[in-house]
Amino acid sequence: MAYITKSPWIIHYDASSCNGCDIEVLACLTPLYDIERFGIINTGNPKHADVFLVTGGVNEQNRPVIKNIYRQMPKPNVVVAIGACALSGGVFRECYNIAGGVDKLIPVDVYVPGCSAKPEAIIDGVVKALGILEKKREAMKKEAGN
Amino acid sequence: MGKITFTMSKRILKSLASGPATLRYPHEPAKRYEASRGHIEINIDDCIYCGLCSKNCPADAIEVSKDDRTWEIDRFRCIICNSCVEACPKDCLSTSNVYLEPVFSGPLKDRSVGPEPEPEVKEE
Amino acid sequence: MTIEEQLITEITVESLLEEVKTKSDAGYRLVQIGCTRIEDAFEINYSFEKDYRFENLRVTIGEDVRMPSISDIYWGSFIYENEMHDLYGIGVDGMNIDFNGYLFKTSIPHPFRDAPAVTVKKVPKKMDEENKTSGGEE
Amino acid sequence: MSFLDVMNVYPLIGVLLFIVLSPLVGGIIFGIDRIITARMQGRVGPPVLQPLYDIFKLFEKEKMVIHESQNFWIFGYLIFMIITGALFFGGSDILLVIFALTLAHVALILGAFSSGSPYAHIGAERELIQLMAVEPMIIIAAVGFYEVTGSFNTLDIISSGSPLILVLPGIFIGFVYILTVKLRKSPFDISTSHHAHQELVRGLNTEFAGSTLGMVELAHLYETAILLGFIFLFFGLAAPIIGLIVVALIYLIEIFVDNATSRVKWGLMFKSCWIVTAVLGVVNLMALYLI
Amino acid sequence: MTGRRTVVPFGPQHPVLPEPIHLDLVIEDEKVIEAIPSIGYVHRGLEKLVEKKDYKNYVYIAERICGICSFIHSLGYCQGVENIMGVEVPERAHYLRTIWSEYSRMHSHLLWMGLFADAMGFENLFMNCWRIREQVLDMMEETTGGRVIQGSCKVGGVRKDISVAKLKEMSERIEKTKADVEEINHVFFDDSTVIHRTKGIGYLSKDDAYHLGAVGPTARGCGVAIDIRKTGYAAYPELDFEPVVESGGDCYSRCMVRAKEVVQSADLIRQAIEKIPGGDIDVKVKGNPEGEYFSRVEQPRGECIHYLKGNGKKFLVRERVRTPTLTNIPPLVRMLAGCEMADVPVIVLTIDPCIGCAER
Amino acid sequence: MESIIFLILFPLFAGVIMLALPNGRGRDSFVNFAGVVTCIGSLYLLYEYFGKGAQFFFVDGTFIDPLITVAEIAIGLFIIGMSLKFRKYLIAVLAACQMALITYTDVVFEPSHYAGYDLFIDEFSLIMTVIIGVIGSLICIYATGYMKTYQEHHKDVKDKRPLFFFLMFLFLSAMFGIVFSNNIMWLFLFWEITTLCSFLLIAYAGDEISWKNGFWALLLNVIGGVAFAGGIFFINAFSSGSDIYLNELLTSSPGIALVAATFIGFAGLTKSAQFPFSSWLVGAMVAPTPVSALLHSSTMVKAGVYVIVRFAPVFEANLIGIAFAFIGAITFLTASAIAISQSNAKKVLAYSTIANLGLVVACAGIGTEEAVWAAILLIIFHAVAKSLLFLSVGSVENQKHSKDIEDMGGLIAAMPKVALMMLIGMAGMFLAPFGMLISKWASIHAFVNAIPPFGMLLIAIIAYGSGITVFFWTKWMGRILEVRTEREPLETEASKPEMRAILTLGALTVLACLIFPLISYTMIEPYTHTIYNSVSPLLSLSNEIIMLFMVVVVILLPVSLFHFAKGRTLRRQYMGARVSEVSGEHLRFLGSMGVMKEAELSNYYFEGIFGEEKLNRAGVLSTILIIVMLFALVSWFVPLEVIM
Ligand code: NFV
Ligand code: SF4
Ligand code: SF4
Ligand code: SF4
Repeated sequence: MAYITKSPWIIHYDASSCNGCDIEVLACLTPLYDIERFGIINTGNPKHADVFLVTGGVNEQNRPVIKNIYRQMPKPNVVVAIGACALSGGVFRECYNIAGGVDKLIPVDVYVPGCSAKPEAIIDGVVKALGILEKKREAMKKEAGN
Repeated sequence: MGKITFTMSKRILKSLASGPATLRYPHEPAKRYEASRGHIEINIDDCIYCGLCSKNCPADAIEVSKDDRTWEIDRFRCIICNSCVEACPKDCLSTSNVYLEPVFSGPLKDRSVGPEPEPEVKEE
Repeated sequence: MTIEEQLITEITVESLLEEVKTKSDAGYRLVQIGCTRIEDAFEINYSFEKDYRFENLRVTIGEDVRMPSISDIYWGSFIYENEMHDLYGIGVDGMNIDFNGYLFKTSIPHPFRDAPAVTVKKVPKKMDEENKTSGGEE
Repeated sequence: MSFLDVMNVYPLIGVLLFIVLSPLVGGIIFGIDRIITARMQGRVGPPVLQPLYDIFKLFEKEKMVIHESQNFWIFGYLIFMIITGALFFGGSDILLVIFALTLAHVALILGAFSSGSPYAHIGAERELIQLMAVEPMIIIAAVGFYEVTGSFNTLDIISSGSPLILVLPGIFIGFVYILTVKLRKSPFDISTSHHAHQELVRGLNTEFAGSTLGMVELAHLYETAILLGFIFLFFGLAAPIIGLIVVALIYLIEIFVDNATSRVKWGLMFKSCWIVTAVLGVVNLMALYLI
Repeated sequence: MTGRRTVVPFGPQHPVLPEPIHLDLVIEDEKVIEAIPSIGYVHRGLEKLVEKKDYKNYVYIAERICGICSFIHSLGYCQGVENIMGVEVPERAHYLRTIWSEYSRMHSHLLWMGLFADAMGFENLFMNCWRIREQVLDMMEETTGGRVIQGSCKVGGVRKDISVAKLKEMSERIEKTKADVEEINHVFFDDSTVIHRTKGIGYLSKDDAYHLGAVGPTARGCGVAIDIRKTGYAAYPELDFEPVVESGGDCYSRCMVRAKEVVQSADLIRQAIEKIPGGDIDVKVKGNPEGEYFSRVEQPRGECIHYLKGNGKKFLVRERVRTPTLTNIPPLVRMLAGCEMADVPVIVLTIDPCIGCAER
Repeated sequence: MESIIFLILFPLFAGVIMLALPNGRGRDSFVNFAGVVTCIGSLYLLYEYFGKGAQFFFVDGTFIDPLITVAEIAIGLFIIGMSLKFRKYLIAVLAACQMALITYTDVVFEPSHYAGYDLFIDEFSLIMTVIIGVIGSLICIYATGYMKTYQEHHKDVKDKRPLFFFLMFLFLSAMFGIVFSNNIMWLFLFWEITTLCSFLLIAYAGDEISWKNGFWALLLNVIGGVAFAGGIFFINAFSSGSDIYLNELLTSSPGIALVAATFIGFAGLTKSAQFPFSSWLVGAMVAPTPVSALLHSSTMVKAGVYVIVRFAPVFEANLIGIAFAFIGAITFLTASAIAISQSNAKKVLAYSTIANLGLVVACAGIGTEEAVWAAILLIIFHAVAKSLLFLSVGSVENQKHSKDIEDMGGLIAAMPKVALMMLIGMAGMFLAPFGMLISKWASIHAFVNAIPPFGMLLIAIIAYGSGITVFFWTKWMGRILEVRTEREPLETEASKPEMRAILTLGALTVLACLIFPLISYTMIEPYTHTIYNSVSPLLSLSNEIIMLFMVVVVILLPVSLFHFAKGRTLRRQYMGARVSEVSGEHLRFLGSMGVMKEAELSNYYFEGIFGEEKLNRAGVLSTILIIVMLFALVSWFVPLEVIM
């Protein structure tokens, strides 16, 4: 098994969420949910991160930011979109400044529905993402082999 | 300044003594209350396709088609606000306290198709 | 039910600075500046408070009138004035900190400038399929 | 001393053990550290081997850099950290150990500088402040050892007849004080920290990704082994069991302090380290003449 | 001599900022010479949605202005509509709103205390604050069904009632929470390293605070006693409390205000539970709003204004939310001048910025 | 002996010829020629006297001694004349005092009466010779290129290059004279020549500030000169005249030697810019860079420490020595600390020079065998590394028109060769396993055995100082390495002569690190063994092997670059995830209010803590206090012995 699934470090970006999902992501780090059990650390730095948690939808200003973070994450990496806003724009879908869900901009690997997404659901989402990480790592290895 | 106080020590010792407060999810079941809003369910049998739920949905997540007898919800849009449940005249919608599983691809739409209308209704 | 009296005084653009100065001298704090689009004009409310007395100065201006900044009197007013500029496209002269339209950078400029649409158009459903691309643009 | 001394078997075993074991031991120490920290915070915490998983993972990742030269410096950091440890556990001159340690750190700092990133830059500057803050104490500790044992060689120091701590209590405490800086523990984790949240993102380490960061972490494991070994010198073979216990205890105290304090600002860190060095270290040195 | 300046792009993505804002920090050594904040990364433009959602359903949007102060936003909005339409809300609903408001305040303040501790690099304290916060969230979820987005307020009253037994249980549990909070507060007040990071940092004078428009704990920490709860909405007129005011004007004082307010909130909840009358929890609201009103409520971060204007149609003409964070930004700009690099996160957090609110 | 005299006289004559040559290729070639000859001469000397121990030569003084007196008076008159012209009356008075003392001594005691060995050579002189000969002439060669660009850039400076080169070579000649003189009267003449030359060279640019700093240097050096003359007077007045010879003096009665050493050592303090006299060296930075390099790495200041180290055995284990050691240590600490707050590269070099000389003085003050050994090593490493640094900074200055460290950001990309040489120089200054650090290590070893508890205090000072050293050097190195965008290197980084000198010095720095054990065995240890009558080797083999091993690792490490260049993804710096762009050498990001901002980076300077003025004051006051105590000690204890 690739070690990457044992030590997925996350970076979290609040695109234009209402903070609801945002603080639930943070809550996952805290004693009640403690995702460090899975070796997860919130790095806050794209260059160290393996899992990109995005909450909130894409808007005019954060478009380059999201892309930038994604680009600066070394492979293999996965993107987890959290909450209705990040999935589709949610309740703000019709706002003039919201362009929609995160998958409009970067490929999303796991979608966590909810408004706000429950911490348990976020944990599920990250755990699911690990499987994808492993696959991506294998693919990378193969590519390097060729 | 000057003196160094370790005011946190008592709390730390307590934490050590009382053990972690962690809910060991997923080994333990998730925390759920009766009132928790997890996702919207429909008892399609009772639905009359009046569309009130759709009209009252702030996220435009519901699509009702009287002709096809379908009731469709876009799970990616739904904000689980309960508005549709309150609006439904037939009380056929309900909010379950089980949250939805994450998925690998979107959009996630649940379509319910109602039963063939009963003949007597047709007659009217 | 009414929680509190809310006084609204209509004034003109010309007397704005003077009136604001009076408020400031009387020890009021600036609570907010907010605009509303009404048919063919903008209504700008300057709200003040002192000892829980909530008072408003209201200026109604035409579409292309520029407003004077009150940031000389209330230093913190720049935040509202920039907002007014960015969202309503109302020019404000003499702001102490001018964000040049970058306080709220919106996808459409001055989104609140136009009067509200009379009919409410429902966004067509099934739109997400066609808009969805997977993969970054870079 | 002759050429043969260098080739002596005991030091060689020490060196080999150090190179092979310290990542493992260091990893487990860090793992336990993380678990205890988590428990102190009311959490469960990661598996014991987590720090090692982290390092393995880092080597699995894409090699992303700003300039290649970055890796060169970091590789140098790792190599010199290993050399430092080899010198230390090989029983050679402790001043050389200290200077090699400084060299290793300078390589790390230059690696951060060479990335040209604002955060790494500030992290590097802060790391330099830390280096400047702790250097005097370490040198004074070495001189303290010399004053008591008459030798600068770690081999002689460790085999001194009585535990050095009996005559060097001030230096011991002073050294433990700066150990917090060296271990990157709160309240002195100003240049980079194990925790994510930092005004400097990851400070010094901001621009190191993948295996580069892996090397940094690995070197840190080695460094921890060296530092704990340094503490052990205060007891030496005269009181090995007590020494080990105290080393463990000191580490526990560091964890506790890490958990019980907020990060302080550079000024306080710097000044307090120097003052502690002066008050405990220098005074202890002078006191050696009185007894 | 050429410049010795270092320019640091601080944010929008930055680990100490849970939300995106950015600052261009110009520093010399570790001293901040210039700090220009900029926002706009979370701007959604939801105020415009009043033109699309009818006034009753808009409350779902209003409560999603922010997931931290969600409940009070819905309260502020509903109160505004009720005022325009002259709806009398039942007493019990007032009390329930008050209870949830105070829970919301507790959860927001505890969240802030955690983040604040984290900004100082005090991880353990962060964890402990959030651990206590979970108790509050539990009570929220049990009574409303949502942890952070409660969705229990509506025009004309509230959606959910709380049973008598439950209320009793809550008043017991709140005592426990209060005790935990008091224990943690001790750390914030007395720990030497915390004091090192907060005392004298980010000073704002009383006059400045008042004239720059500071509100909430930011103002109260400078000795300006503004607390909109004193204007007497919901059930506050019947409850006994005095605004918490500290006169230090620095981060320490602001922290103190919030820490004390958590305890105060617990107290208010207890009082409200004691006094809560029986009866209906909502009234039927008919017709459409016509008129305007500035609905003022005290959010955790201070005075929040929902300005509503209707013209007799189903859709309001204008809703404008002036949130406390927005008005606290000018004071923040003042406080940042001349601080140290390490103080930046502490000072930024000390106004408890909620960008979701500020930008809508 | 002929080669010695040749070395003293050849640069002198070469200089005189240069005075007559016009600018242009011819003069440049002649400078090169003279430089090469001097260099070869010094190497030949090394070859000739290598392993021979101390050799003394008798010179017939009947003809030379009057000449020396005349020359001394001439220098004195010149100084007095200059200072009267510029209304520096204090200097004039002091110079007059000094002249009076010397003339009085000459006339009344007739020291030349005692025939002794006027010239000599031993391992220490030999080391100094090689330093002066090789580095000095490299600097002169470098100067041909540098001065051309300098004059082009500084149109307002009058072109006095013939004079310039004359003075440079005169300087070398005087330096040779200093290290070969056994007769202290001779030594004094050469000493005065360096004072004069440095004064003229510092004032080269001819503007107000140059004159001011030149006179300041002159003043402080004249103070030293007076002390020197006082020392000579004392020797003549209180002891048998034979003590005027260095070798006799060192072995004469401790009282005499100590007093003489104090006076002459004091002069050494002024010349080697120790606190409280350090300010002249900093001021001297107004001079063209080759001058700084010459004055501060291989000559002038080295003359100061040379005499102190010569007297080191006298200082062993007594309070006067300790006082000197403290002056050195305080200088080391204070000057290093001040260097932190400086961003002018030359000033950093200046302060670091002062600091390193402080370390040498401290070692000399301790005066044990080990200490002297460390001091000599320090002198060697400092000379190569520091001259390398000065010359590189000079070349960067010519390219970038700035001496500011902040303008050297990313230099490694723009001027890779020069930058690399600078890095080597800096590594040589403070990093294990390079030069200076070995010496620092040695000095700590030496101090632990000094008179308690002073040794411990000295160590504490060194410990703090070494932390500080790491700080200011590393941040500078970091600045050079800080490449933010890809950049094409400059086509020509420096003129050919400049490059030649820099590369040679770079190679020498590395070489010195590699062969220092050899130097130690064959030259330094024989010297200390003769002086201290001991035999034990000072450097243990195992440590040497370790150091060599480390040097080899450092040299081999860059090979790893090839590995690291493979399979990399290049990404821009983390900018808070903001929009950023690269254009040329600028890295910009989207700032507030929509403007693109440059991501500037600068080092830390901590003016508040390490401010120049504040620390200077502290350093000056404390060392003045020590000097006062020093003379109190001398007048308290010593006369008793002397009279007996
Ligand atoms: N408290 C609060 Fe809000 C509101 N209104 C505000 O700034 O948090 Ni999200
Ligand atoms: S999904 Fe809901 S809770 Fe999450 S960010 Fe969007 S509005 Fe907020
Ligand atoms: S719960 Fe709310 S968002 Fe979801 S379908 Fe019902 S009304 Fe729409
Ligand atoms: S409101 Fe109820 S009955 Fe009407 S369409 Fe919706 S689910 Fe069916």
